[in-house]
Amino acid sequence: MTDIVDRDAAASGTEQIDHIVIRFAGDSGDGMQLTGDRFTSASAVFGNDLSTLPEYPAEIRAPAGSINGVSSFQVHISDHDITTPGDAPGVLVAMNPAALKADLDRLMPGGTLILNTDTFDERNLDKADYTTNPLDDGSLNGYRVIKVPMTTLTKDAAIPLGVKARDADRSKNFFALGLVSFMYSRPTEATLEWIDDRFAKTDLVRQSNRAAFLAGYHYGETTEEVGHRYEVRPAHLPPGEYTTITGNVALAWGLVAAAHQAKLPLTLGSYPITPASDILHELSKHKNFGVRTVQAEDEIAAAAIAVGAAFSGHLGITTTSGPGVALKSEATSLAVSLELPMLLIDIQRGGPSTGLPTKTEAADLNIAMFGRHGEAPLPVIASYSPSHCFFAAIEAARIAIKYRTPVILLSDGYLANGSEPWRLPDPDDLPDISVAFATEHNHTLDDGTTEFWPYLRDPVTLARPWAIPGTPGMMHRVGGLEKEDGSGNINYSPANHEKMVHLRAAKIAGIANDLPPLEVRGDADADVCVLGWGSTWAAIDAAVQRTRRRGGKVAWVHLVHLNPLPRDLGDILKRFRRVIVPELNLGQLCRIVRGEYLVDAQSISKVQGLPFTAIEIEEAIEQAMTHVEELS
Amino acid sequence: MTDIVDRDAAASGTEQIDHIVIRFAGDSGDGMQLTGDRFTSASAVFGNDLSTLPEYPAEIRAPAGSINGVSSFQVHISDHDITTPGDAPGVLVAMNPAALKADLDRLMPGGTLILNTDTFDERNLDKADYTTNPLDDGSLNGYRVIKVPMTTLTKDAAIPLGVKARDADRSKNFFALGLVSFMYSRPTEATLEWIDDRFAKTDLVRQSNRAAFLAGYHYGETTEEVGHRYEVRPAHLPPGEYTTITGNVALAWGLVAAAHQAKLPLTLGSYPITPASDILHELSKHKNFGVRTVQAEDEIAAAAIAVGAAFSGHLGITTTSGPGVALKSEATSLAVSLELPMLLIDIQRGGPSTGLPTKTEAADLNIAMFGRHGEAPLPVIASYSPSHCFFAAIEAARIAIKYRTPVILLSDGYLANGSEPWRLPDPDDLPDISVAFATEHNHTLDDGTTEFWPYLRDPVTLARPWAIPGTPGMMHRVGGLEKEDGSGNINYSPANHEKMVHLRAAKIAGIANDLPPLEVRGDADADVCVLGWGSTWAAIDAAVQRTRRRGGKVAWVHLVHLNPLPRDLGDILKRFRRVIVPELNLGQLCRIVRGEYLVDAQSISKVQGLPFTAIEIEEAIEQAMTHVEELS
Amino acid sequence: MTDTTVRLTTKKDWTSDQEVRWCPGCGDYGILLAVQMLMPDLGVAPENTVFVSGIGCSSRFPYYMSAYGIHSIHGRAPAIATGVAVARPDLDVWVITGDGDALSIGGNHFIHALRRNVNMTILLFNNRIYGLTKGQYSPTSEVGKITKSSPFGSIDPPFNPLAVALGAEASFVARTHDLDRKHMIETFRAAHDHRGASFVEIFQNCNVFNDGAFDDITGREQRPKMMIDLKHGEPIRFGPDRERGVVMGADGQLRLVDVGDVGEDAILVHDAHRHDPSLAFALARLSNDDHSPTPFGVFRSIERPDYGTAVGAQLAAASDKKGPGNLADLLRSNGSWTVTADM
Amino acid sequence: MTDTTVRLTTKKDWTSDQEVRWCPGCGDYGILLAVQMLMPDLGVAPENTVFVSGIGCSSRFPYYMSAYGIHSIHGRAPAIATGVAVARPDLDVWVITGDGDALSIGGNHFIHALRRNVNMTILLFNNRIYGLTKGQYSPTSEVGKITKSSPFGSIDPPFNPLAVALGAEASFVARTHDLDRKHMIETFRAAHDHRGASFVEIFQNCNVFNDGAFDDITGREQRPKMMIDLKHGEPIRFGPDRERGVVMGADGQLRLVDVGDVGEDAILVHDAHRHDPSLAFALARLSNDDHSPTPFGVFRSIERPDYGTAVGAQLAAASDKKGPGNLADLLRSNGSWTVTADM
Ligand SMILES: Cc1ncc(C[n+]2csc(CCOP(=O)(O)OP(=O)(O)O)c2C)c(N)n1
Ligand SMILES: Cc1ncc(C[n+]2csc(CCOP(=O)(O)OP(=O)(O)O)c2C)c(N)n1
Ligand code: SF4
Ligand code: SF4
Ligand SMILES: [Mg+2]
Ligand SMILES: [Mg+2]
Repeated sequence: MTDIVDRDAAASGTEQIDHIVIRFAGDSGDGMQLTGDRFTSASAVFGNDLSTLPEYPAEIRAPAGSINGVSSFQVHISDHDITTPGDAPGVLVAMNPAALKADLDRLMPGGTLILNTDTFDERNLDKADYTTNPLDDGSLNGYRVIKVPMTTLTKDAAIPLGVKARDADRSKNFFALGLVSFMYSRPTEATLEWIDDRFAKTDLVRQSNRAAFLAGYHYGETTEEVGHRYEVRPAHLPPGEYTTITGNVALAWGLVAAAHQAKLPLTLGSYPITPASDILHELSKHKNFGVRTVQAEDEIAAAAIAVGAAFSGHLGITTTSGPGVALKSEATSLAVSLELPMLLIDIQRGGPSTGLPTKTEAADLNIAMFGRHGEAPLPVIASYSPSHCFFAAIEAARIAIKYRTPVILLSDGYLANGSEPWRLPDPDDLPDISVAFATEHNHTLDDGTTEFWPYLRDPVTLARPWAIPGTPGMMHRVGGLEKEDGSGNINYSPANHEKMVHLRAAKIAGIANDLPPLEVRGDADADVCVLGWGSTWAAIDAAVQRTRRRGGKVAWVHLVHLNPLPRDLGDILKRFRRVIVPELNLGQLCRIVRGEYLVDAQSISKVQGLPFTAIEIEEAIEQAMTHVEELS
Repeated sequence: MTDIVDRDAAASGTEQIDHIVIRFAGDSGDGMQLTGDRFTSASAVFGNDLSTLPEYPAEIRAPAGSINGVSSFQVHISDHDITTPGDAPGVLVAMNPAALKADLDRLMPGGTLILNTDTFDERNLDKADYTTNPLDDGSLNGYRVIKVPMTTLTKDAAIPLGVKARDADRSKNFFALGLVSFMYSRPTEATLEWIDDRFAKTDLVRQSNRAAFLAGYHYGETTEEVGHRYEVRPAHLPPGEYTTITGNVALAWGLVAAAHQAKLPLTLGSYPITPASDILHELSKHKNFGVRTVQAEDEIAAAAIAVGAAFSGHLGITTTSGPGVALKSEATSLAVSLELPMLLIDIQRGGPSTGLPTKTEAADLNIAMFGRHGEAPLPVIASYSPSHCFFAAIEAARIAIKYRTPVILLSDGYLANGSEPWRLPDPDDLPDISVAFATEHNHTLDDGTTEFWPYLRDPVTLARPWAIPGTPGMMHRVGGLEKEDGSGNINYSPANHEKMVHLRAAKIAGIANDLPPLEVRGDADADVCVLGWGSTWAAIDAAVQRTRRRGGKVAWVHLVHLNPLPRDLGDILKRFRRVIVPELNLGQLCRIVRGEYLVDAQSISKVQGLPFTAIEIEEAIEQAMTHVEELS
Repeated sequence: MTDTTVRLTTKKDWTSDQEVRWCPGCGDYGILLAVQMLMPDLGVAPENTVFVSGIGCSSRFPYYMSAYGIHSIHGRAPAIATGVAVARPDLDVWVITGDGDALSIGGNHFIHALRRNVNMTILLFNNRIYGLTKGQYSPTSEVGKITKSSPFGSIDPPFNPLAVALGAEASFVARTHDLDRKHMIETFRAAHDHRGASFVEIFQNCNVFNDGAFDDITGREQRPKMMIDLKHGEPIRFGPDRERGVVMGADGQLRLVDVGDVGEDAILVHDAHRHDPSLAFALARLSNDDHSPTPFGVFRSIERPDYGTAVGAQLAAASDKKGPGNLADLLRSNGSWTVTADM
Repeated sequence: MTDTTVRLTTKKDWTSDQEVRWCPGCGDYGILLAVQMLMPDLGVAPENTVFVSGIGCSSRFPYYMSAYGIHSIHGRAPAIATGVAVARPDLDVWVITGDGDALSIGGNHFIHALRRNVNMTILLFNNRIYGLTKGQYSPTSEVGKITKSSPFGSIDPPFNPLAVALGAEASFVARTHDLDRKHMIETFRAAHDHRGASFVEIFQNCNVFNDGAFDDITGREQRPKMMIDLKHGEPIRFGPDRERGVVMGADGQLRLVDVGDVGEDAILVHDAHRHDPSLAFALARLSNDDHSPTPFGVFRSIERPDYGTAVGAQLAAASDKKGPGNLADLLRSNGSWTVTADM
C-alpha cells in the first residue's frame, strides 16, 4: 500500500486540468496493453478516478504493422468521479503508421498526437495503406503533433547496458510510457518498482525497460517538444482502501466470496472462450479457497458438471460467452426441472455465431430469457460496472441458492476487460447467503411411516428441499421428466403438469418480492426517463450528469434484475412521458418492457462492438426531450 | 380406391346421428392404436369427416394392466366438416379395468360403455386400484353399459381354426372393432381386405383376426345387448380424391414436394426423438425421390449436416423436438451468419427438459424466436392441422430458399400423430419455388478484373447469391465471423458490424412484404377477436362456429407466419375491443404481440400436454364478450 | 466416507418403491437384479451412492435403486457424474447408459470421462438398438440392419465399444452379459473396486426391437465354444474342453488355434494389468461380430490417479502452501492504496 | 467430376488473395505451403474442392486456399463436412482442425465421421495447446503442463489421437510433422487418394504458447534416432544406420530392439492394409510421450465402402426398383378414396 504523497505537485509550470483521455495505440507486438495498464495503475495510485477501454484484434497476431494488427488501450483519468473511458481522446500515442491510421479519427479536434517517427518508413506506411507520409503531407495540421524517434532513443538508452539491438527495440513502449508519465505528472516510483519485480528474472530486460522509461521521462523534461506539462489532481474519492479491478477479476472474486458467504464449496465447469476465459484462469488460481475448476471437453459438459456439483451440495458454476451460451441451454433446462441452484455466467460478445469474439455487445438478453425449450423460466441478472461484477456474482448466488434455481448472470466484454478503482468492501459486511440442507423426512404416510419428498416446497419461496448425497435416509431420485408435485415421482397427468408449470413460473416470479425498491436517479419529475441495464450504466451516468449540469431534467432507472422484473418498474415507467432504452443490441429489453407494461418505450440501439459514448446517450436524451415538447 | 356406395344405408332400424366420438382404451399390449386406426380408415372410406387423437404412455411398456400402461385412441366421426377429435366421447370401449379407471371421467354423462368383462378379475382390478368391482358396485349407473366377454368370445371364434389360446387372445381388439363397426354401421369389406393383406404373411393370425372381427360384428347383430344401431351419414366433403393423413406424414411428404418444386435434392440430418422420429422414418423410405437421410450422432451434427448440405446446393433439413431444439441453436446461428437456406423442424412436445415426450405442447415459440445468442433473426412459421403440415413445409422451404435463411417450422405432437381426411392436391398446382444458383462474377475491381462477392445482395430480397461447389470461378469462403458486406471478407469494423446486423434483420423483416393479407374469419365487426397459431386451429374453429351458431359475434385470425408477423396484423388487432390468444403455453405469442403493437391482448393458457377442447375456447370467448359488455 | 458405510445392507435396502417399467422379458431386469444383489456385498451405504443415467430404457435404472440418483439428459450422464465425482470424491458414483446414450449423442463425454479417469463405474447396456424411441439402429447395430430409420438396411459400420474405450485411455475395461448373473456380479464388483473410471459393456437383449441379437454367443449351448473367459495371468483358452486357445503371431496378429497344435506354452497369457493397452485392444477386436468366439471378463485394469482425487490433492497442496483462503487478502492481492480523508 | 478436374493447376491457382494471419514462425505456415504445393499434383480442380474447418488458429486455413471453404463452428467441421460429402460425393472434402477443435469439443463428430468412413481428408494440427484462446492446455497436452487454466499443472492425461481414431474404426490413419514438407506432401497425397475418411495427425509447433513441444523427436539431430518411418510391407527399422527395429513378442507386447541382437527376420513387417486395426494401434502406442522413438507415416490404410457412396447407391437402387419418385403416386400411397359430387 502506497500512501498518496503528491511527489510532482512541487514541480512548477504544470497546468491543472480536471481530466484527460489518453489512447495508447500500436502494433499487437508493441505491448500497448501493458503500457496502458501501467499508466492506469500509476494514476490510480496517484488518486485519480479512472476508467479504461482495452481493444485488441481477434487474430492471435495479425500481420505486424497492419491495421488489423493494431492494439490500443484508452484510459480516462480525472479529478472527479467518472465512469466512462471517455469519448474522444485528447491524446493519441501512435507507435506506428497503422495505429495512426486506425485511431486518428477518434482524436478530438486539436488534440495531441505523440508519434514514433522511426516507424514512418515506406514499408510501414505501405502496410497502413498510406500513399503519402502523414508526417509531412499536412494531413495532421489540425493537431498538436509531437514527433519522437522513440526506437532510436530507446536503443541509445538500452544498448550501452549490453542489450541486443533487437531486444532494445522491445522496450520502446516504456519510452512512450515515460514520456507520457512526464507530460501528465505521474509519479515514477511505482512504475519503476513494478518494472523491477515484473522483470526480476531477466535482468537485462529489466534494465532495458527501466532505461527506456527514464529516457522517455527525461526526454519530456529536457526537450522543447513537449512544452509545459499537465496535471490531473487526485480525485476526491471517498476515503478507504482501493484497488484497480477489471470486471472478470471482480466477477471471479465475487464467486469466491459468494461460496464463502454461502458456506459451500465452489465447483466451476468451464470451456475456454473469449472474453470469459479469464474467469476460469482467475478461479483456477484460488484452490486454497476450496475452489475446484474443471476445464471441460465442451460447454455442454461444463454446464453438466455444474449440475452434478449442485446435486452434490456445491455451488455449481459455469462460465461462457457467444456460442457457448447456446450450448448450455439443454443442461440449464435440466437444472430448471431438477430445481437445483446453478450459476450460468455469460460474458457477452458480438454475435451471431462466432461473430466478433473480442468485441462487446449485449445481445444475449433474449437467449437468457427465452432460450430454452418448453416453459423453463429462470432469474436473469446483469452487472453494470467492473466492480459491480463482484456484487452481482454474490446476488446471483444468493437467488440461486435460496430459490434452488439456475440463474443467468450477464456481463459483457467491455466490463470484463475494463477497469476502475474499487474501494474494497469489508468482507464482514457481505451478506450471509448460506442455506440449510434437508436432513429430515418431510412427509408421513397413512401408515405413519415417514419419507423424504424432494418436491415438497417451502410455502414462501416455493423452493424444494436440497438434500445432498451422504445424508442417511434422504436418498431420492430426480430427473428431467415431469414429476409429481411433492413426491417428485414421474407423473404425466395433465393436471399435475399444468400445476408444475405454474409452480415453476410462480417460484421465479415470486423473487420480485425479494428485491429492493428501484432507485430512480436524476429528476423524478422529469418527462424523460432512461431505462438502462448492464454496461450502458457508465455512459448513461455521464450523459445524465451532463444533461442535468446543462439544466436539463432527466430520470434514470438502471436494472440489475431482468427476470423477474422489479415489481415497481411498471408504475415508475408509466410516470414518464417518454422512456428510452439504450442497449447494445436491437432493443431486446425494450421489447420486453413494452410487452410487460404496454409502455411505449423507445429503443436506442448501438451494435458496433463498442460501448455507448456519453455523447450518444446525451443526444438521445435531447431528442426525447424535444419529442416531448413537440407533443405538448 | 373404393367408391362410396353406402352399403349399410339399406339396413333399417338404424338411427341417424350427425356425429359421434368414440374412444378405444386398453392396455398398451391390446393394440388399441391399430383398432382406432382401422375404425378411422373405415369411416374415412365411408365418407365421414373425422379427426383423431391417439394417446399412449411414454414407457415402452408400462406394467400390463396398470393405469400407466393404458393406451387409447379417440376418433370423432361426423357428417359435417369438423376439426377436433371431440371433447367428451359418447362411447368408451374399455378393454380392461385400468382403461375404465383412466378414461371414465372423460365419457359424457349417459354415454355408452363397452367393457370386456373377462378382464374384470381380481388381479386386474387390483392393478387398476379398484377396491370393488365397477361391473356390480353401481358406480357405472350413470351410463349405458354394454358388457361383453370379448376374450372368451374371441377365443371361441379363433381356437377352432387351430389358433393357440394365447394367440387367440391377441385378436380381441378385432372383436371390439367388429362390434363397434356394427353398432355404427361401418362397412366391413375395407377392414377385411386390410386384415387379409396386413397379415398375409402369417395366415393363422390373419384368420384369427378375421374371425374375431366377424364374431364381434355378428355379436352386435345377434345379441340384445347392443340395441339398435346408429349411423353417421357421410359428410358432404367437397368432391375429390381423399386420403387419411397424419401431420408427420404430411410434413414429410411436404418436404419431398418442396424439394421437387425447388428442383433441389433433399438431405435430412436427424437424430431420433419423439414425436419427430416419424418424419425421419417416412423420409428414409423415399430414396427414389433422391431423398438422402442421415441418422446423425446427435442433434448438433444433424443440424450441421443440414448446413453442409445447404452449402453444397441441397435443401438441407433437420427435424427434432424438445431438448433437440436447444441443441440446434449453435448451428442454426451459423446458418444465419452464412445466410444459407435450411429448415429446422420442431415437433413440439411437453417441456422443460425431457418433460413429457409423448404429450403435446406449443411452448417452443420463444426459443424459436429468441433462442440464439447475439442478434440472429430468422423466419418462424407454424402448421395448424395435420394436412396443413404438407403446405407449411413447402412455404417454409420457399422462404428459406428465396431469402437464403434458416427457417424454423413449428408443428406439435398433436398434429404429428393426429389424422384427418385430406383432399389430395394436384401436384401441378404446387408453387414453383426453384432458385438459380450464382454462376457469374458479380463484382469488378478497379483494374477491370472481375470476381465473385458472396455477400453482394439482391436489392429486393437482400438475399446473397448462392454459388455451389463444382461451379468454376466461383470459389469462395464463408464463416461465422462477422464479414464485410459485399465481399464477405472477415471484418470487425464497428460501422460494418452495425450495417450487417441491420441488413440481416431487414432481410427477415422484409419477408412480410411477401406474405398474403391475413384472413379475418368470423365476424369482422365483432368486439372480440381470437388470435391463434398452430394446432389450436381445430378447437378455435369449432368454438367460433358454435359461438356464431348461438348468435354470438366473434372474429378469428390464425397466424401461420410468426416471424416476421404479417404487416396487417397490428391494424387488424387494434380494430377489436378484446383480443384473446389461446396457446398451449404460458402466453408466448401473446407477449410478443403486446410488445409489438401495444395491444392489450389476453393470454388463454393451457399446459396439460393436451390440445384445447372446443368448449374451453368457447368459454374463453364468452368471458371476453361479457368483459367487453361490462366495459360498455 | 461416513461410518454408516460399514453398516450391513440387504438387497431390500437397495430396492426403491418404484414399480419397474421395462417390457416383460427385457434383459434390463436381470442386470438390475444383479446390481441389487451385489450392493450389500460392497460394504457401501446407499446414502453414499449415486446412480447417474442419461435417457433410454436402460437409463430408467436409477429410479429402481434406493440410493441417490439423477435421471439426467440424453448422453450427458458421464459429464454430470464428473461433476458429482469431482465435487465429492467420497461418493460411489455409477453411470447407467445405453449404446445410443453413451456412444451416439454421449460419445464425447464418454471418452473424456475415461481419459480423465474420473472415479465412476460405467455400465453400458448394449442392446444394439434404440429401445426407448422404438427401434432405430444404434452405433452398435450391424451393417445392413433394417429398422424404422434404415428401411433399406443401415450403412453405418458399428463401433466396438471396448475398442472405443481403449482408444480413449480407459483404465478399466470389461464385458459381461445379461444372462449370467454370477458373471455380471463378479464383473461389476471388479469394476466398482477399481479406483478411477471403470467401463463395463453388458450384452443386453431387447426382446421387443432386437430380440436374440447375442444368441449365437450367449445362447446356453453356444457359450462353451463362443465365449472366451479372460482371467489375468492365465492362458487364454476356451471350448467345451478348453481345447482352443489364442496366440499372438510375430506379425502382430492374434489367432485362434487348437491348443493341441501349438502346445500349451504357446498360448497367450492374459495380462490385464499391462500399462500398454494394445493387448487389451487386440483382444477386444478378436471378434467384431456376434457370431464368432468373443472374449468376456476384464480386458484391462491398471492403476492410475483418479481425477477427483487429483483435484482434491491440488486443493490440499494449495492450502498447505498458502494457508486457507482469506477474502480480505484476496481483495488486496493485486495491490491496493489508501485514500485518506484529509485530501 | 467435371472435366475441369483434369485441367492442370499451379500453386497460385490454390492461393487465395487473403493475407495469412498466423504468428510469425508458426508451424501452420509450413503446412499451408505443403498443401498448396500438393494440390496441383492431385489433378483436381479448385471448384470441386471444399475445405471445412472449425475454430482455432489452424481453422483459419480455408481462407488461404482458393477453393470452396467453410470456416464453421468450433468442433463441428467433421459433421458439416459429412453434410457436404453425403450431398455431393463428387467433391473433394478436406477438414482442417486442431487438437482442441477435433478432440475436445469436436470429439463426438470426429469419431463418428471416422466410423461412418465419410469421404473426407482430416488434417489435425496438433500443437498440444489451445492457440487461438491464448494458451490453455488441450486434450493432447502432457500431464503437469502449466497454463493459464492449469496454474498448478494439468491433471488430465492426454489422448493419443491415433489411438482414438483407431478405436473409432478409422480406415486411414497417418502421422507427419510441420518441419518435413516432403513427408507432409507424401502423407497428404496418400490420405487424399484414400476413399473414405482419412485421418492425418500433424505435429505442429505453436511457437507462442507451446514452443518446441516436439523438438526431442523432430529436431534435426534427433530425427534419425527418434523418428520411425513406417512403410507398408517393410520391416520396421530406424536409427542412424537403421540398426534399431521393432519386434512383437509372443506376449503381445511390441519392443524396440537392436536388429543385430534379434536378426533381421525377427523384425516386424509393417502391414498397413491389415483389416484388424490392432497392429496399427500397437504401433500408435509404441510411444506415448514426445521423448522416445515415435512412428511416422501411414499406420493404417484399408478399403471399405465410403458413406457418401453407400448413400448414393441406396438412392440408385431405390430408383431402379421403384422408378424415380412421382408426387401424385406418393400422395396416394397410403390408400385413397373418391368423394363424388352427387352426394
Ligand atoms: C437430446 C435428446 N435427443 C434425443 C432423445 C430421444 N432419445 C431418448 S433415448 C434415445 C436412444 C435410446 O437408445 P439407447 O441409448 O441405446 O438406450 P435403450 O433405450 O436402448 O436402453 C433417444 C434417441 C432425447 N431424449 N434427448
Ligand atoms: C462453442 C465454442 N466454444 C469455445 C470457443 C473458443 N475457442 C475457439 S478455438 C478454441 C480452441 C483452439 O485450440 P485448437 O483447436 O487446438 O486450435 P489451435 O488454435 O491450437 O490451432 C476455443 C476454446 C469457440 N469459438 N466456440
Ligand atoms: S424396448 Fe427393449 S430395451 Fe426397452 S424395455 Fe423393452 S425390451 Fe427392454
Ligand atoms: S498462437 Fe500458436 S498456433 Fe496460433 S498462430 Fe500463433 S503460433 Fe500459430
Ligand atoms: Mg440401446
Ligand atoms: Mg491446438
